[in-house]
Amino acid sequence: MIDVRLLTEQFEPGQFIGAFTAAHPGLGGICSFVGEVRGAGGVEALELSHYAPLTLPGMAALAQTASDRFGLMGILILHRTGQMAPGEPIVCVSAASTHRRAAFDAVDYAMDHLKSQSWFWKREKRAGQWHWIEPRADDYADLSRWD
Amino acid sequence: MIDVRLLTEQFEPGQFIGAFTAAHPGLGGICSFVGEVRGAGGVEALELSHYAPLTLPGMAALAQTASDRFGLMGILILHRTGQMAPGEPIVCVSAASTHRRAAFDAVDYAMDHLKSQSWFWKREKRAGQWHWIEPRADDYADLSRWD
Amino acid sequence: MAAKLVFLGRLADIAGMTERAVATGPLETILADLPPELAVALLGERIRLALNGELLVSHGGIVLGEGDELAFLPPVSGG
Amino acid sequence: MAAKLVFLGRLADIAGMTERAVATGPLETILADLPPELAVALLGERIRLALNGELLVSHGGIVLGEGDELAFLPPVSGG
Repeated sequence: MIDVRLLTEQFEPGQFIGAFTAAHPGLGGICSFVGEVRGAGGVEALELSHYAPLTLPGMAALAQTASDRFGLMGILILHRTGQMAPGEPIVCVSAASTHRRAAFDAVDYAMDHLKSQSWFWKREKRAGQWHWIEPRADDYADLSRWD
Repeated sequence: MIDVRLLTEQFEPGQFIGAFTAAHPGLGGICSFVGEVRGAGGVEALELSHYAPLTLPGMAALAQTASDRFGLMGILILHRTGQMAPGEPIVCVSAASTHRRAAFDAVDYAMDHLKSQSWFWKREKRAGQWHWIEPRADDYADLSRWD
Repeated sequence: MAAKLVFLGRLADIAGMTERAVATGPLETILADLPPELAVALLGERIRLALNGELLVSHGGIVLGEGDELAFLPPVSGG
Repeated sequence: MAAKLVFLGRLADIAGMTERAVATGPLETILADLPPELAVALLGERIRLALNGELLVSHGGIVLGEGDELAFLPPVSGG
Protein backbone atom coordinates (compact mmCIF):
# COMPACT_ATOMS: atom_id res chain seq x y z
CA MET A 1 0.00 0.00 0.00
CA ILE A 2 1.28 3.43 -0.91
CA ASP A 3 -0.18 6.09 1.37
CA VAL A 4 0.97 9.69 0.86
CA ARG A 5 -0.63 12.68 2.55
CA LEU A 6 -0.15 16.36 3.15
CA LEU A 7 -1.63 17.25 6.53
CA THR A 8 -2.67 20.74 7.53
CA GLU A 9 -3.32 19.98 11.21
CA GLN A 10 -1.21 18.49 14.00
CA PHE A 11 -1.18 14.69 13.79
CA GLU A 12 -0.36 11.68 15.93
CA PRO A 13 2.22 9.54 14.03
CA GLY A 14 1.42 6.43 16.07
CA GLN A 15 -2.15 6.38 14.81
CA PHE A 16 -1.08 6.41 11.18
CA ILE A 17 1.76 3.94 11.73
CA GLY A 18 -0.55 1.61 13.64
CA ALA A 19 -3.12 1.57 10.85
CA PHE A 20 -0.38 1.21 8.23
CA THR A 21 1.12 -1.74 10.12
CA ALA A 22 -2.26 -3.41 10.46
CA ALA A 23 -2.78 -3.05 6.70
CA HIS A 24 0.23 -5.30 6.00
CA PRO A 25 -0.25 -8.71 7.57
CA GLY A 26 2.76 -10.93 6.99
CA LEU A 27 5.35 -8.16 7.08
CA GLY A 28 8.69 -8.99 8.61
CA GLY A 29 9.43 -5.53 9.86
CA ILE A 30 8.43 -1.94 9.75
CA CYS A 31 10.85 0.97 10.00
CA SER A 32 9.54 4.44 10.81
CA PHE A 33 11.01 7.89 11.13
CA VAL A 34 9.24 10.83 12.71
CA GLY A 35 10.76 14.29 12.53
CA GLU A 36 9.69 17.01 14.94
CA VAL A 37 9.96 20.77 14.78
CA ARG A 38 13.02 21.77 16.76
CA GLY A 39 12.92 24.65 19.18
CA ALA A 40 16.71 25.15 19.25
CA GLY A 41 18.06 28.61 18.42
CA GLY A 42 15.02 30.34 19.81
CA VAL A 43 12.62 29.07 17.16
CA GLU A 44 9.07 29.97 18.16
CA ALA A 45 7.26 28.61 15.14
CA LEU A 46 7.88 27.00 11.77
CA GLU A 47 5.82 27.49 8.65
CA LEU A 48 5.89 25.24 5.62
CA SER A 49 4.42 26.42 2.38
CA HIS A 50 4.11 24.22 -0.68
CA TYR A 51 2.89 24.34 -4.26
CA ALA A 52 -0.01 21.92 -4.50
CA PRO A 53 0.36 21.00 -8.20
CA LEU A 54 3.91 19.80 -7.58
CA THR A 55 4.21 18.82 -3.92
CA LEU A 56 1.83 15.91 -3.55
CA PRO A 57 2.59 14.37 -6.99
CA GLY A 58 6.29 14.66 -6.11
CA MET A 59 5.77 12.83 -2.83
CA ALA A 60 3.69 10.16 -4.55
CA ALA A 61 6.42 9.64 -7.16
CA LEU A 62 9.04 9.37 -4.41
CA ALA A 63 6.93 6.79 -2.58
CA GLN A 64 6.55 4.72 -5.74
CA THR A 65 10.26 4.93 -6.54
CA ALA A 66 11.23 3.86 -3.01
CA SER A 67 8.68 1.06 -3.05
CA ASP A 68 10.02 -0.29 -6.34
CA ARG A 69 13.69 0.20 -5.54
CA PHE A 70 13.54 -1.59 -2.18
CA GLY A 71 10.78 -4.09 -2.95
CA LEU A 72 8.49 -2.89 -0.18
CA MET A 73 5.12 -4.23 0.83
CA GLY A 74 4.08 -0.66 1.54
CA ILE A 75 5.22 2.86 2.30
CA LEU A 76 3.60 5.69 4.23
CA ILE A 77 4.69 9.31 3.77
CA LEU A 78 3.02 12.04 5.81
CA HIS A 79 4.08 15.68 5.74
CA ARG A 80 2.74 18.68 7.56
CA THR A 81 2.19 22.04 5.93
CA GLY A 82 1.22 25.33 7.51
CA GLN A 83 2.33 26.70 10.84
CA MET A 84 3.75 24.43 13.56
CA ALA A 85 5.09 24.84 17.08
CA PRO A 86 8.34 23.25 18.35
CA GLY A 87 7.75 19.64 19.34
CA GLU A 88 5.04 19.02 16.75
CA PRO A 89 5.65 16.22 14.25
CA ILE A 90 6.44 17.55 10.79
CA VAL A 91 7.19 14.39 8.81
CA CYS A 92 6.55 10.67 9.19
CA VAL A 93 7.80 7.92 6.88
CA SER A 94 7.17 4.21 7.42
CA ALA A 95 8.20 1.29 5.26
CA ALA A 96 6.87 -2.25 5.60
CA SER A 97 8.93 -5.07 4.21
CA THR A 98 9.67 -8.73 4.60
CA HIS A 99 13.32 -7.75 5.09
CA ARG A 100 14.64 -5.47 7.77
CA ARG A 101 17.39 -3.94 5.62
CA ALA A 102 14.97 -2.94 2.86
CA ALA A 103 12.69 -1.20 5.35
CA PHE A 104 15.58 0.78 6.85
CA ASP A 105 17.03 1.76 3.50
CA ALA A 106 13.67 2.82 2.08
CA VAL A 107 12.93 5.18 4.98
CA ASP A 108 16.45 6.57 4.86
CA TYR A 109 16.14 7.09 1.09
CA ALA A 110 12.73 8.72 1.34
CA MET A 111 13.85 11.07 4.12
CA ASP A 112 16.97 12.15 2.21
CA HIS A 113 14.87 12.93 -0.86
CA LEU A 114 12.11 14.65 1.10
CA LYS A 115 14.67 16.85 2.84
CA SER A 116 16.35 18.00 -0.32
CA GLN A 117 14.05 17.51 -3.28
CA SER A 118 10.49 18.02 -2.14
CA TRP A 119 8.60 21.18 -2.94
CA PHE A 120 8.48 22.80 0.47
CA TRP A 121 9.55 26.24 1.55
CA LYS A 122 10.25 26.76 5.23
CA ARG A 123 10.46 29.80 7.35
CA GLU A 124 10.92 30.04 11.08
CA LYS A 125 9.95 32.69 13.56
CA ARG A 126 12.64 33.87 15.96
CA ALA A 127 12.08 36.83 18.30
CA GLY A 128 8.84 37.53 16.51
CA GLN A 129 10.45 37.75 13.06
CA TRP A 130 10.03 35.29 10.19
CA HIS A 131 13.18 34.06 8.44
CA TRP A 132 13.30 31.90 5.29
CA ILE A 133 15.42 28.76 5.57
CA GLU A 134 17.91 28.00 2.85
CA PRO A 135 18.75 24.44 1.82
CA ARG A 136 21.51 22.89 3.90
CA ALA A 137 24.65 21.53 2.22
CA ASP A 138 24.26 18.39 4.37
CA ASP A 139 20.98 17.60 2.63
CA TYR A 140 22.70 17.44 -0.74
CA ALA A 141 25.51 15.32 0.68
CA ASP A 142 22.92 12.90 2.09
CA LEU A 143 21.24 12.70 -1.30
CA SER A 144 24.41 11.86 -3.18
CA ARG A 145 24.65 8.62 -1.20
CA TRP A 146 21.92 7.15 -3.42
CA ASP A 147 23.40 7.99 -6.82
CA MET B 1 16.55 7.91 28.65
CA ILE B 2 17.57 4.28 28.27
CA ASP B 3 14.56 1.98 28.47
CA VAL B 4 15.16 -1.75 28.00
CA ARG B 5 12.55 -4.40 28.68
CA LEU B 6 11.84 -8.07 28.20
CA LEU B 7 8.10 -8.55 27.73
CA THR B 8 6.31 -11.82 28.34
CA GLU B 9 2.95 -10.75 26.87
CA GLN B 10 1.86 -9.33 23.51
CA PHE B 11 2.52 -5.59 23.34
CA GLU B 12 1.48 -2.56 21.31
CA PRO B 13 4.69 -0.89 19.98
CA GLY B 14 2.93 2.43 19.38
CA GLN B 15 2.14 2.82 23.07
CA PHE B 16 5.77 2.42 24.08
CA ILE B 17 7.07 4.56 21.22
CA GLY B 18 4.53 7.28 22.00
CA ALA B 19 5.55 7.44 25.65
CA PHE B 20 9.24 7.30 24.70
CA THR B 21 8.78 10.16 22.22
CA ALA B 22 6.93 12.26 24.79
CA ALA B 23 9.78 11.72 27.25
CA HIS B 24 12.22 13.53 24.93
CA PRO B 25 11.07 17.07 24.29
CA GLY B 26 13.41 18.86 21.90
CA LEU B 27 14.34 15.82 19.84
CA GLY B 28 14.89 16.32 16.13
CA GLY B 29 13.79 12.90 15.07
CA ILE B 30 12.93 9.45 16.21
CA CYS B 31 13.62 6.29 14.24
CA SER B 32 11.84 3.06 15.15
CA PHE B 33 11.91 -0.49 13.97
CA VAL B 34 9.31 -3.10 14.82
CA GLY B 35 9.83 -6.73 13.86
CA GLU B 36 6.93 -9.14 13.69
CA VAL B 37 6.75 -12.90 13.80
CA ARG B 38 6.56 -14.14 10.23
CA GLY B 39 4.13 -16.84 9.25
CA ALA B 40 5.95 -17.77 6.02
CA GLY B 41 6.93 -21.39 5.55
CA GLY B 42 3.97 -22.69 7.51
CA VAL B 43 5.13 -21.30 10.87
CA GLU B 44 2.32 -21.70 13.40
CA ALA B 45 4.10 -20.33 16.45
CA LEU B 46 7.46 -19.01 17.58
CA GLU B 47 8.96 -19.44 21.02
CA LEU B 48 11.84 -17.43 22.40
CA SER B 49 13.68 -18.63 25.46
CA HIS B 50 16.37 -16.62 27.19
CA TYR B 51 18.73 -16.82 30.13
CA ALA B 52 17.73 -14.09 32.55
CA PRO B 53 21.15 -13.46 34.14
CA LEU B 54 22.62 -12.65 30.70
CA THR B 55 19.81 -11.48 28.45
CA LEU B 56 18.60 -8.28 30.07
CA PRO B 57 22.08 -7.07 31.15
CA GLY B 58 23.23 -7.76 27.58
CA MET B 59 20.41 -5.68 26.13
CA ALA B 60 21.10 -2.88 28.62
CA ALA B 61 24.78 -2.87 27.67
CA LEU B 62 23.87 -2.75 23.98
CA ALA B 63 21.52 0.18 24.61
CA GLN B 64 24.25 2.06 26.47
CA THR B 65 26.83 1.36 23.76
CA ALA B 66 24.48 2.53 21.01
CA SER B 67 23.52 5.62 22.99
CA ASP B 68 27.16 6.57 23.52
CA ARG B 69 28.32 5.70 20.02
CA PHE B 70 25.63 7.70 18.24
CA GLY B 71 25.14 10.46 20.82
CA LEU B 72 21.46 9.73 21.35
CA MET B 73 19.01 11.53 23.56
CA GLY B 74 17.45 8.16 24.33
CA ILE B 75 16.98 4.59 23.21
CA LEU B 76 14.17 2.11 23.73
CA ILE B 77 14.68 -1.64 23.30
CA LEU B 78 11.75 -4.01 23.82
CA HIS B 79 11.94 -7.74 23.21
CA ARG B 80 9.34 -10.42 23.60
CA THR B 81 10.03 -13.79 25.16
CA GLY B 82 7.79 -16.84 25.36
CA GLN B 83 5.39 -18.10 22.74
CA MET B 84 4.12 -15.85 19.95
CA ALA B 85 1.79 -16.20 16.98
CA PRO B 86 2.59 -14.94 13.45
CA GLY B 87 1.88 -11.22 13.18
CA GLU B 88 2.73 -10.44 16.80
CA PRO B 89 5.50 -7.91 17.40
CA ILE B 90 8.67 -9.55 18.67
CA VAL B 91 11.12 -6.63 18.87
CA CYS B 92 10.90 -2.85 18.96
CA VAL B 93 13.84 -0.43 18.93
CA SER B 94 13.50 3.37 18.93
CA ALA B 95 16.21 5.99 19.01
CA ALA B 96 15.66 9.69 19.72
CA SER B 97 18.26 12.13 18.51
CA THR B 98 18.76 15.70 17.43
CA HIS B 99 20.14 14.32 14.16
CA ARG B 100 18.29 12.07 11.78
CA ARG B 101 21.33 10.09 10.69
CA ALA B 102 22.28 9.20 14.27
CA ALA B 103 18.77 7.92 15.00
CA PHE B 104 18.78 5.71 11.89
CA ASP B 105 22.24 4.33 12.51
CA ALA B 106 21.56 3.60 16.17
CA VAL B 107 18.44 1.54 15.43
CA ASP B 108 20.21 -0.26 12.59
CA TYR B 109 23.18 -0.99 14.89
CA ALA B 110 21.00 -2.17 17.76
CA MET B 111 18.95 -4.45 15.49
CA ASP B 112 22.05 -6.02 13.94
CA HIS B 113 23.46 -6.74 17.39
CA LEU B 114 20.17 -7.98 18.80
CA LYS B 115 19.75 -10.37 15.88
CA SER B 116 23.19 -11.91 16.21
CA GLN B 117 24.53 -11.35 19.70
CA SER B 118 21.66 -11.34 22.14
CA TRP B 119 20.97 -14.30 24.38
CA PHE B 120 17.83 -15.66 22.79
CA TRP B 121 17.06 -19.12 21.55
CA LYS B 122 14.26 -19.48 19.04
CA ARG B 123 12.21 -22.39 17.94
CA GLU B 124 9.28 -22.45 15.61
CA LYS B 125 6.36 -24.80 15.28
CA ARG B 126 5.58 -26.15 11.82
CA ALA B 127 2.97 -28.84 11.26
CA GLY B 128 2.70 -29.26 14.99
CA GLN B 129 6.44 -29.90 15.48
CA TRP B 130 8.93 -27.60 17.17
CA HIS B 131 12.21 -26.85 15.35
CA TRP B 132 15.18 -24.93 16.77
CA ILE B 133 16.40 -22.07 14.61
CA GLU B 134 20.11 -21.80 13.89
CA PRO B 135 21.84 -18.44 13.48
CA ARG B 136 21.71 -17.10 9.93
CA ALA B 137 24.90 -16.25 8.07
CA ASP B 138 23.25 -12.95 7.06
CA ASP B 139 23.12 -11.89 10.68
CA TYR B 140 26.88 -12.16 11.00
CA ALA B 141 27.39 -10.31 7.75
CA ASP B 142 25.15 -7.51 9.03
CA LEU B 143 27.17 -7.33 12.21
CA SER B 144 30.51 -7.00 10.46
CA ARG B 145 29.34 -3.67 8.98
CA TRP B 146 29.97 -2.03 12.36
CA ASP B 147 33.54 -3.25 12.95
CA MET C 1 -8.06 37.29 -20.83
CA ALA C 2 -6.28 36.69 -17.52
CA ALA C 3 -3.45 34.41 -16.46
CA LYS C 4 -1.98 33.88 -12.99
CA LEU C 5 1.48 34.14 -11.47
CA VAL C 6 2.20 32.20 -8.29
CA PHE C 7 5.02 33.19 -5.95
CA LEU C 8 6.55 30.65 -3.60
CA GLY C 9 8.80 31.02 -0.57
CA ARG C 10 10.61 34.32 -0.25
CA LEU C 11 9.25 35.46 -3.60
CA ALA C 12 5.84 35.78 -1.93
CA ASP C 13 7.40 38.19 0.58
CA ILE C 14 8.95 40.28 -2.18
CA ALA C 15 5.69 40.29 -4.14
CA GLY C 16 3.67 41.03 -1.03
CA MET C 17 1.22 38.34 -2.17
CA THR C 18 1.18 34.65 -3.03
CA GLU C 19 -0.41 35.04 -6.44
CA ARG C 20 -1.33 37.74 -8.89
CA ALA C 21 -3.67 37.93 -11.86
CA VAL C 22 -1.95 39.26 -14.99
CA ALA C 23 -2.90 39.92 -18.58
CA THR C 24 -2.15 37.14 -21.06
CA GLY C 25 0.82 37.54 -23.36
CA PRO C 26 4.59 37.03 -23.52
CA LEU C 27 6.30 36.65 -20.13
CA GLU C 28 8.66 39.55 -20.85
CA THR C 29 5.71 41.90 -21.30
CA ILE C 30 4.10 40.64 -18.09
CA LEU C 31 7.31 41.07 -16.09
CA ALA C 32 7.82 44.57 -17.44
CA ASP C 33 4.56 45.59 -15.75
CA LEU C 34 5.68 44.30 -12.33
CA PRO C 35 7.64 46.27 -9.73
CA PRO C 36 11.29 46.11 -10.89
CA GLU C 37 12.53 44.55 -7.63
CA LEU C 38 10.04 41.72 -8.02
CA ALA C 39 10.79 41.20 -11.73
CA VAL C 40 14.51 40.93 -10.97
CA ALA C 41 13.84 38.40 -8.20
CA LEU C 42 11.60 36.33 -10.46
CA LEU C 43 14.32 36.17 -13.10
CA GLY C 44 16.91 34.93 -10.58
CA GLU C 45 19.21 32.20 -11.79
CA ARG C 46 18.06 29.71 -9.13
CA ILE C 47 14.33 30.27 -9.73
CA ARG C 48 12.56 27.42 -11.49
CA LEU C 49 9.28 27.78 -13.33
CA ALA C 50 6.24 25.53 -13.53
CA LEU C 51 3.52 26.13 -16.10
CA ASN C 52 0.17 24.63 -15.14
CA GLY C 53 1.87 22.27 -12.71
CA GLU C 54 4.60 21.11 -15.10
CA LEU C 55 8.20 22.09 -14.48
CA LEU C 56 9.73 23.93 -17.43
CA VAL C 57 13.08 22.81 -18.73
CA SER C 58 13.66 25.96 -20.75
CA HIS C 59 12.64 29.43 -19.62
CA GLY C 60 12.66 31.02 -23.09
CA GLY C 61 9.69 32.05 -25.21
CA ILE C 62 6.98 31.67 -22.57
CA VAL C 63 3.60 33.09 -23.57
CA LEU C 64 0.73 32.89 -21.09
CA GLY C 65 -2.74 32.20 -22.43
CA GLU C 66 -6.15 32.42 -20.84
CA GLY C 67 -6.25 30.53 -17.52
CA ASP C 68 -2.55 29.62 -17.53
CA GLU C 69 -0.80 29.45 -14.16
CA LEU C 70 2.92 30.17 -13.99
CA ALA C 71 4.65 29.40 -10.68
CA PHE C 72 8.02 30.83 -9.61
CA LEU C 73 9.87 28.35 -7.40
CA PRO C 74 12.94 29.41 -5.43
CA PRO C 75 15.30 26.70 -4.08
CA VAL C 76 13.38 24.47 -1.68
CA SER C 77 14.37 24.32 1.94
CA GLY C 78 13.32 20.70 2.26
CA GLY C 79 10.91 18.71 4.31
CA MET D 1 25.68 -29.39 49.01
CA ALA D 2 23.81 -28.80 45.73
CA ALA D 3 24.62 -26.83 42.61
CA LYS D 4 22.50 -26.25 39.52
CA LEU D 5 22.99 -26.85 35.80
CA VAL D 6 20.87 -24.77 33.38
CA PHE D 7 20.24 -25.96 29.82
CA LEU D 8 19.34 -23.46 27.10
CA GLY D 9 17.92 -23.90 23.63
CA ARG D 10 18.17 -27.36 22.14
CA LEU D 11 20.18 -28.55 25.15
CA ALA D 12 16.97 -28.36 27.17
CA ASP D 13 15.38 -30.76 24.69
CA ILE D 14 18.26 -33.21 24.98
CA ALA D 15 18.22 -32.94 28.77
CA GLY D 16 14.46 -33.24 28.88
CA MET D 17 14.46 -30.38 31.39
CA THR D 18 15.61 -26.75 31.63
CA GLU D 19 17.64 -27.18 34.81
CA ARG D 20 18.92 -29.92 37.05
CA ALA D 21 20.22 -30.01 40.61
CA VAL D 22 23.60 -31.73 40.89
CA ALA D 23 26.08 -32.51 43.64
CA THR D 24 28.89 -30.01 44.12
CA GLY D 25 32.33 -30.87 42.84
CA PRO D 26 34.45 -30.82 39.68
CA LEU D 27 32.52 -30.45 36.44
CA GLU D 28 34.02 -33.64 35.00
CA THR D 29 32.60 -35.65 37.91
CA ILE D 30 29.19 -34.00 37.50
CA LEU D 31 29.11 -34.69 33.76
CA ALA D 32 30.11 -38.29 34.29
CA ASP D 33 26.87 -38.80 36.21
CA LEU D 34 24.70 -37.45 33.37
CA PRO D 35 23.27 -39.47 30.47
CA PRO D 36 26.16 -39.81 28.00
CA GLU D 37 24.22 -38.21 25.11
CA LEU D 38 23.60 -35.12 27.25
CA ALA D 39 27.18 -34.96 28.52
CA VAL D 40 28.50 -35.07 24.96
CA ALA D 41 26.11 -32.33 23.88
CA LEU D 42 27.10 -30.12 26.84
CA LEU D 43 30.78 -30.46 25.91
CA GLY D 44 30.13 -29.41 22.32
CA GLU D 45 32.65 -27.05 20.77
CA ARG D 46 30.11 -24.27 20.20
CA ILE D 47 28.60 -24.42 23.71
CA ARG D 48 29.51 -21.51 25.96
CA LEU D 49 29.33 -21.57 29.74
CA ALA D 50 28.19 -18.99 32.27
CA LEU D 51 28.89 -19.46 35.97
CA ASN D 52 26.50 -17.50 38.20
CA GLY D 53 25.60 -15.20 35.33
CA GLU D 54 29.19 -14.53 34.20
CA LEU D 55 30.41 -15.88 30.87
CA LEU D 56 33.48 -18.07 31.26
CA VAL D 57 36.46 -17.44 29.02
CA SER D 58 38.11 -20.76 29.80
CA HIS D 59 36.22 -23.99 30.31
CA GLY D 60 38.97 -25.81 32.21
CA GLY D 61 39.12 -26.62 35.94
CA ILE D 62 35.53 -25.74 36.81
CA VAL D 63 34.46 -26.82 40.31
CA LEU D 64 30.91 -26.11 41.41
CA GLY D 65 30.31 -25.11 45.02
CA GLU D 66 27.15 -24.81 47.09
CA GLY D 67 24.52 -22.73 45.29
CA ASP D 68 26.55 -22.27 42.09
CA GLU D 69 24.62 -22.08 38.83
CA LEU D 70 26.32 -23.23 35.64
CA ALA D 71 24.50 -22.46 32.38
CA PHE D 72 25.17 -24.21 29.05
CA LEU D 73 24.57 -21.83 26.15
CA PRO D 74 24.35 -23.11 22.56
CA PRO D 75 24.75 -20.63 19.68
CA VAL D 76 22.01 -18.03 19.90
CA SER D 77 19.48 -17.76 17.11
CA GLY D 78 19.07 -14.04 17.59
CA GLY D 79 16.31 -11.63 18.39
